[in-house]
Amino acid sequence: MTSEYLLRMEHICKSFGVVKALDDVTFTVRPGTVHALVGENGAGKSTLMNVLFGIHQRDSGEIWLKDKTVCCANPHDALMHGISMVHQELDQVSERTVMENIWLGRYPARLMLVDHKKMYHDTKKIFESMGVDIDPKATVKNLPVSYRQMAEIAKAISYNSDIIVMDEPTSSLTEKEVDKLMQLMNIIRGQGRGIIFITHKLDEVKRIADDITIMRDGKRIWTGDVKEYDINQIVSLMVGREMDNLYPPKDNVPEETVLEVRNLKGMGKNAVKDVSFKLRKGEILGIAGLLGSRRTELVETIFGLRPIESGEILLNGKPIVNKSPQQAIKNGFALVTEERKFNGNFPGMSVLFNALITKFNRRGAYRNNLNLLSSKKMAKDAQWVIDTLRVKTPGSAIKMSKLSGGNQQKVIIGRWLLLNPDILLLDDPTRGIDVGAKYEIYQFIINLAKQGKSIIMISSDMSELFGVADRVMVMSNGYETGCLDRSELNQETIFKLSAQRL
Amino acid sequence: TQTAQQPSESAPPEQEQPQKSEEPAPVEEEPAELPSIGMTVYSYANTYTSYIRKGIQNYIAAGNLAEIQVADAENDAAKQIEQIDTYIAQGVDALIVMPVDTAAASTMVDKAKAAGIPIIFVNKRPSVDVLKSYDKTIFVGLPLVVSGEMQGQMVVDHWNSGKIADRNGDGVLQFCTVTGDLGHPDAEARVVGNRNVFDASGIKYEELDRQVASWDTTKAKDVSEIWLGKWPNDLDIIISNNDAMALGVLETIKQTGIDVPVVGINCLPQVHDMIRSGEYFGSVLSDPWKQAKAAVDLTLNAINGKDWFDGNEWEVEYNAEENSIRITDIMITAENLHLAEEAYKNCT
Amino acid sequence: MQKFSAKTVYRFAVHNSIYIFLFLMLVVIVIMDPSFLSLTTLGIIMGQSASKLIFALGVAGLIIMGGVDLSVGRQVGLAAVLSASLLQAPDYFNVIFPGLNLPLLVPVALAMTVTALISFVQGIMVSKIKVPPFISSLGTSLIVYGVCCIYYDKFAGSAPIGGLREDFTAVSQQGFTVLGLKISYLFIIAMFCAFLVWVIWNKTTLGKNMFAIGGNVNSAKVSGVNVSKNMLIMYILAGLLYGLGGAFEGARTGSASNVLGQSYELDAMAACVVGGVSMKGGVGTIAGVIIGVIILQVINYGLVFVRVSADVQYIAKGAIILLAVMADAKKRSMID
Amino acid sequence: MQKFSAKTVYRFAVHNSIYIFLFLMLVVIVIMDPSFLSLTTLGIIMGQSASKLIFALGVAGLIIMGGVDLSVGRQVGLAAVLSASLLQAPDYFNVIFPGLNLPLLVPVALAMTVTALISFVQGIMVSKIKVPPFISSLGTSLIVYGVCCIYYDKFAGSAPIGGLREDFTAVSQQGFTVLGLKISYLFIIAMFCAFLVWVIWNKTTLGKNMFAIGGNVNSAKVSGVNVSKNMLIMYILAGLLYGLGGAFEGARTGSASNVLGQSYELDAMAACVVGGVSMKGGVGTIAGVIIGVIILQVINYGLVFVRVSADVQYIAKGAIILLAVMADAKKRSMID
Ligand SMILES: Nc1ncnc2c1ncn2[C@@H]1O[C@H](COP(=O)(O)OP(=O)(O)OP(=O)(O)O)[C@@H](O)[C@H]1O
Ligand SMILES: Nc1ncnc2c1ncn2[C@@H]1O[C@H](COP(=O)(O)OP(=O)(O)OP(=O)(O)O)[C@@H](O)[C@H]1O
Ligand SMILES: [Mg+2]
Ligand SMILES: [Mg+2]
Repeated sequence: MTSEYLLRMEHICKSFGVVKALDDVTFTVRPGTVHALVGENGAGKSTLMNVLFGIHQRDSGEIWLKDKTVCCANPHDALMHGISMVHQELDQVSERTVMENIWLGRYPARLMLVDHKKMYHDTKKIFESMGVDIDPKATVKNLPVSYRQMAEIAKAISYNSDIIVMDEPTSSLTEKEVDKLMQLMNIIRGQGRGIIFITHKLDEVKRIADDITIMRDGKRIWTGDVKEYDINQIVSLMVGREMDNLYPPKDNVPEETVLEVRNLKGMGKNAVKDVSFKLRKGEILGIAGLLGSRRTELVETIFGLRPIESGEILLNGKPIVNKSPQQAIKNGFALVTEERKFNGNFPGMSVLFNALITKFNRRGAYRNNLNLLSSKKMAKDAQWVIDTLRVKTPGSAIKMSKLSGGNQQKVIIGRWLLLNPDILLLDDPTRGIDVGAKYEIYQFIINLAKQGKSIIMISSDMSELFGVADRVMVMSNGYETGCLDRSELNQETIFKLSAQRL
Repeated sequence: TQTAQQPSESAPPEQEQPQKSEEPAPVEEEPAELPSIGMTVYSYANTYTSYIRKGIQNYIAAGNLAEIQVADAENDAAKQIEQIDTYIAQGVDALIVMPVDTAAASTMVDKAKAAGIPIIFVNKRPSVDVLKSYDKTIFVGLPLVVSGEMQGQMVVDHWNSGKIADRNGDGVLQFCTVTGDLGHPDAEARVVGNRNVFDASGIKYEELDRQVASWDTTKAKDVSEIWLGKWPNDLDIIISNNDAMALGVLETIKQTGIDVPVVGINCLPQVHDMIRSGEYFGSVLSDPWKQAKAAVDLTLNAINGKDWFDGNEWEVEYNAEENSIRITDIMITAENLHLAEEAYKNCT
Repeated sequence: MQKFSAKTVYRFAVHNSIYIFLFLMLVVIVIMDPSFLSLTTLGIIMGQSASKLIFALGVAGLIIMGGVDLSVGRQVGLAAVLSASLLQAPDYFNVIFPGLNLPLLVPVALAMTVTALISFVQGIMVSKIKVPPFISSLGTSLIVYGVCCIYYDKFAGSAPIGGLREDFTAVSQQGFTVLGLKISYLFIIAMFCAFLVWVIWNKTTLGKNMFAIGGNVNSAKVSGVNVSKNMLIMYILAGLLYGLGGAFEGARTGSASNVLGQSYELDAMAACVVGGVSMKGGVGTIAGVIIGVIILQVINYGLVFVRVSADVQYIAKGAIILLAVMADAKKRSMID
Repeated sequence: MQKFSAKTVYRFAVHNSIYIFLFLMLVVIVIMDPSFLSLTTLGIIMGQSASKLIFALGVAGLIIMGGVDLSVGRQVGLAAVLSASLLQAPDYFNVIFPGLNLPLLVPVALAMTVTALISFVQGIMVSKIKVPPFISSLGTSLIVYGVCCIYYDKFAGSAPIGGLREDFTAVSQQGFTVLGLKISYLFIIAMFCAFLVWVIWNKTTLGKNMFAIGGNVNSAKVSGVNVSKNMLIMYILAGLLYGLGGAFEGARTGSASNVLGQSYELDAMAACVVGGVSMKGGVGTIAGVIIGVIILQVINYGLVFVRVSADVQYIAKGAIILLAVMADAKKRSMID
C-alpha cells in the first residue's frame, strides 16, 4: 500500500474523568497539505493533538504514521517519529536564551560538548528563512509574546519533521508575521510535508488550508476540501447553529471624554516612549501596532503594573496616578492581560476561584452576616460567569487547568466583568477564542460601551478592530503615531503608521 | 568485646530473692520476667555520654539484669518529655534519664511520681529540691564546676612547674578557650571552673579569645586554625571544654607544627595514646563506668523496693544534702593514664 | 460490574491514601504491641501534637504562599524563654525577675508580640525587598537565636529556666477527662487555632489571596491582590502562632532553655508536606496539616512504644515519612 | 554627562553588588583588625572553603533543577565515617579494621559510591515517584543518619574515629606554597571540581537540560528531554561530590564521628542562594556558588578573627547574609 496519508488517527477516544474529550475521532493528513482543524473552544482539538504527540494517552483508537502503526508514549517518541508541535500555551524556559529553547532536547554536540557556535548560526539561519529578526542569544523572558511565539514556530520547523502540528500559532501574531508564517507553510507544504493547523481565525484557514476538519463536542463533524464551504458555513458547522455575522451591530454612541493620557513615558529601556490619547465614555478604542510596539506596556503602565517616568493620566479631568493594580481597580480600571499563563491564570485553583479572585478583594463582597465569605453568594457569581460567557466546564469546582485554553480565557474575562469596571483594558482578549464565543464577547463589549463604559482593546487581528472599534490608535516602537476614526480605517494607513518609528 | 568477663562483683539483685510481693505469688510463672527500664539520653551525637550509655547497656547485658530500651532525645527537651510519656504509657519499671534540660527534670519527676516508678538522673544534675521532691529519684554524676576546676588546676600546676612554657616570655599565661554549645550548663560551668582556679592561684593570665565550637571536632579545628594563624607565638595553651573538640585543635597543631599544649575534659580513649606520647597535655576523667554501674544498681534497687545503697560496691560517695551520688574527677596525665584506660575499658 | 467496583475501591484507596496509611501504621503498631490501643495512648498523642499543630498551622500558610520558614524553631525557642522567664513561681530558688506576678496572659501575649514582630520583619524582607524566603528565614533564625542566647545568658545566667508557675504549666499539662480520655487545655487551644486558621483560609479574602499568591503571584498582582500586604498579614499570623505555641511548649516541658525549639521547623514543614501542602505553593488544607502532624507524632510515639532502638528509629521514621508521601504522590499523579 | 556617569557607576555597583559587598566586608574586618590582611588568612580561608565548595557544587545543581537537598549533611557524615574507618593508621590504638591497608582511593571511591547510590535513590523518588524533594531528602537524611549511627556504633563503638593515615589527612591538610601562600591539595581538588561542574553546566547537554528542567519542566518534557534520566544523573553527580567532600572533610578534621556534617546542608544551600542560585529553579552560576561559599567562610572566619562573642556572631552572621542577599535582590528588581 503506498502511503496516501502521512498520518491516520482512527477512532480515537479519550476521557478525562467524566468529560469525554474525544469521541471516536478519525483524522488524516495527506502529504503536502495543510490540514486545518477547527472547532469551538473545548471541542477537543488540543486534546487530539496532545494524544498524537504523546502528552495524553488515548483510551482507544489507532494511529498510523505513513504505514506504520505507532503509539507515541511521550513527546520524545513523537519527535523521533517525525512529529513536531507548536503548543497552544507558550511554555518556554523563560530564564534561558532563545537558541537554548529552540534546540532543547537535541543540542548539537561536538566532543560531547554542546556546540554553541553551530547552535547560534543554525538559529540565525532559521530566523532568516522566516524573515524575523530575533537575537538567538536574547533571554526569552525579555521578549514580547509575539516573538516568543515566532520562536516556538521556528523550533517546530527546525525539527524538519514530516508533520508539524500548530496549535493556534497565530494567536498573538500581527498581520505581518502571519503573512510570513503563511509563506513558510507554503514552502513546507511544497516539500511534501504535512501541517496540522489549528486556529480560530477562519480567514487564515481559507487562505492557507487544503483540507479541513471540523470538530464539535469531542466529535468529528466533517472533513473535506476547504473550498467546499464558505466561512459562514464552516462557522455554522462548528457552532451547530446559523451565524450570519462575525460581528454584532455597532450601536454604541461615544460621549464626553473620560480618560486622557498625555505624553505618557514609562520607566526603563523597554517602556512606552510617548503616548497621548483621549478615551470617551461609551467608546471602544482599538490599539494596533506591530509586534514589539509596546502596546502591552502601554496598558500595563496605565493599570499601574509599570512605573511612569513622565506624563499625565487624567480621569474625568482630574489627574490620577495608578501606582498599583489595586489603585487602578479602585479608579474603575480593569485589565485582561495578554499572556494568561504568566499573569492571568491560577491553573491549580478552581474555576470558581479564578472567576472571583478580583471581586474577593472588593470590600464587603460575598460576605454573610458573620462577615465571612458566603459559599452561596460565591457560587452564584461563578455561575453567572459560566453562563454569561458560556464557559464549557463540568462545574465551578473543577481545576482551571482542566479547561480548554479558550474557556480559561473566558473565565478570566468574566472575573473582570464581575467588577463592572468603567474602563476596561483588553490586551488581545479574544486570543484563542472561537468565533461563536468571540461574537458573544464583542456583543458584551459593545453592550458595556452602551452602558457608558469605555473600552481600550489591543488586537493583533485587524479585522477585529475594524469590526468593533470606534477609533483605532496606532503605536510604533513605543510611540503613538496616529489615531484613526472608524471612517478613516484602512489597512494601508495602519501599516504605514505602525512602521513610522522603526 | 571485653565486657563479658567483668561484673561478677555485683550479682543481679532479683536473682537473690523474689521477695517483692506480699500476696501469695502464683507459683508456676517462673522464668521471672526481667524488669524493664526506659532510658533517654540527651543526644546520641555526644561522645562522652555515649560511653556512659554503652557502659549501662554493657553492664545490664553482661548480667542479664533487665530489659533496657534507649531513646535519643536529640537535644530536644520536649522530645525527651514525650519519650518519658511513652515509656510510662508502655509500663516500664524505671526510668534512667540523661536530661537535655535540667530544669525540665521537675516535670519528669512529676510524671514518674504519678506513675510510681523510680527515675534516675545521670550526668547532668537537676536542682536539689527536685531531687528531694520524690523518694524514688536520685542523681549520679558530679557537680558541674568540678571538671572545670580540675582542668584549671592542672594548667596552673604545670604553668607553675614550667611544664607549660611561656612561649612569648612575658610571664603571662596566654590562652584561648574553645567551649561547648552556647548556653550549655557544662560549657558555662567549665569556663567558670577554670576561672575560679586561675583567680585563686594568683597567676597572671590573659584569655586571648573564647569561641564556641558546640562540642564539634570540625568547628574546633576551624577555630583553632584561626587562633594559631593569629597568635602563632603568643599562645601558651589552648583549653578545650572537652576532648572531642581538643581532637580538632590537636589536628591543627599537627598540621601547622606550632607546638601549643592542649587540655581537655573526659579523657576519651582517643586521647590516651596522645597523652602517653606527650602530644596531648592532659585531660580530666569523670569515670563513665562508675556512673554506669551506679546508675544501674540504683535503678534495680529502686525497682525492687530495696534501699538505694543495698549491695553498694562502687567507690563513690553519697551526698545526702544534694541527694546525689558523686563521682570524683581525676586529673589525668601520662603518669596515671591507666586509671582512664580502666574506666573506659567496659564502656565500648 | 465486578471490575468497576474493584476499580472504585482502588480509586477510593488512592484518594484517601493518607488516612489509610495512618490506619495501617496504627494496625502494625497495635499488632506489635496491643497495649498501644488505649485511651491513654490517644490522650498522650493528642497532648503531644497540640503545640506542634500550632506551629505547623503557622508555617503552612507561608508554604502555601510559596515560601518556607527556617526560623520556626528559633522563634519558638525565644517565645518559650521569654514567657518562661516571666512566669516563674515566686518561691523557685532561681527566680529571674523576683516579685513579678503578671497575669498569665501578659507574658504569653508579649511572647506572641515579639514573634509576630520578627515574622513581620521577615515578611517585609520577602514581600518588599524580594529576599528569597529561604534566606530571609535562615538569616532571621540566626539573629533570633543570637538574641535568645544573649537574653538567656544575661537574665537566666545560661541556666535552664525552671520553676514555672502552676497556672502556666497547667495549660499544657492539665486538662479534663471525657469518657476516660484526658484532653489537655493546650489541645483545646490548638483545635481552636485550627478552626480559626480554617476560617481564615477558606472564608476570608485573606485566605483566598494567600492561595492566589501561592498559585501565581503575577496573576494575583494583576487581579488587584495587594501581595505584600497579604503576605505581611500571613507572616504576622504565623508569628502569633509560633509565639503562642512556643510559650506553651515551654510550659509543657516545665522549663525553657536556648536549645528549645531547635529544628522544629523541619518537623513542622514535614508535617505540612506529609499532609499534602505543596512546597511549590498554592495547595494545602487544614485537614491535611492536622493529619500530617498526627502521623508524625504517631511515628515518634509509636516507635518508642514498640521499643525500636534509637538508631533504627531514625531509619523507620525516615522510611515511614517517605512511604506516606509516596502514597500521596500516587494520588496526585492519578488525579491529573 | 555628569549625571550619566553617576548613573553608570550606580548601575555598575548594583550589578556587582555581591562582589562589592564581599569587598566592603573585608574592609570592615581589616579596619577592625589589620592583621587579618595576610597570606595566612587567605590560605586558611581557602583551605576551609574547599570541602564546603564541593558540597555546594553538588547541591547547587539540585536547587537549579527546582529541588532542595536536606540530606547533604548526613551524607557527608556517612562518607566521612566510612572512609575514616577504612583509612586508619595500622598503629592506632583503636583500629577498627586491623590489617587493612587499602590504597587511598579505594575507601574514597567507596564512600563516593555509597553517597552516589543514596542520591540516586533520592533521585528516583523525586523524578519517578514525584515525591517532593523536601520530603525525599528529609526522609533520606533520617535514614542515612540512622545507618551511620548503627555503623558508627557497631564498628567504632560510638567513639570518634581517629588515627587517620598520614597520606589521607595530607590531602586535606597539606599542600604547597606559592609566593608565601599555602594552597592545600584539597583546594586544588575543589577547584578542579568547580571546573568540571562548570563544564557540565555550561557545555554539555546535561547542563542545559538541568537549567531547562528547573526553568520549566513542561517545556523540557515536550521538547523530548528525558527529565527523569537527567535528574538522576544530576543526583548521582551531587552524591559523588558529597562523598568526595565528605571523605576529605573527615581527613581535614583528623577524625570522624556521627555528628560530622550535621546541618551542613543549610550552609551549602545558603552559600548557593547568597551566590544568586534561585530556589525557584532555573537560575545559577558556578561563579556565584564560589563567591557564596567564600562570603560565608569569610563571615565565619572574620567574626572569630575580630573576636566577636558567639551570640553576637549569630546575629552578625544572620545580618550579613541578609544584607548580601538584599543587595542581590535589589539588582534583580532593578528595571533595565
Ligand atoms: N487535563 C485535562 N483534564 C480534564 N479535562 C481536560 C483536560 N484537558 C482538556 N480537558 C477537557 O477536554 C475538552 C477538550 O479540550 P481541548 O483543550 O482539547 O479543547 P480545544 O478544542 O483545544 O479548545 P480551545 O480552542 O479552547 O483550545 C474540554 O472540555 C476540556 O475541559
Ligand atoms: N528584537 C527584539 N529583541 C528583544 N526584545 C525586543 C525586540 N523587539 C522588541 N522587544 C521588546 O518587546 C517589548 C514590547 O513588547 P509588547 O508585548 O509590548 O509588544 P506588543 O506591541 O504588545 O506586541 P504583541 O502584540 O506582539 O505582544 C519591549 O520590551 C521591547 O523592548
Ligand atoms: Mg486548545
Ligand atoms: Mg504584547
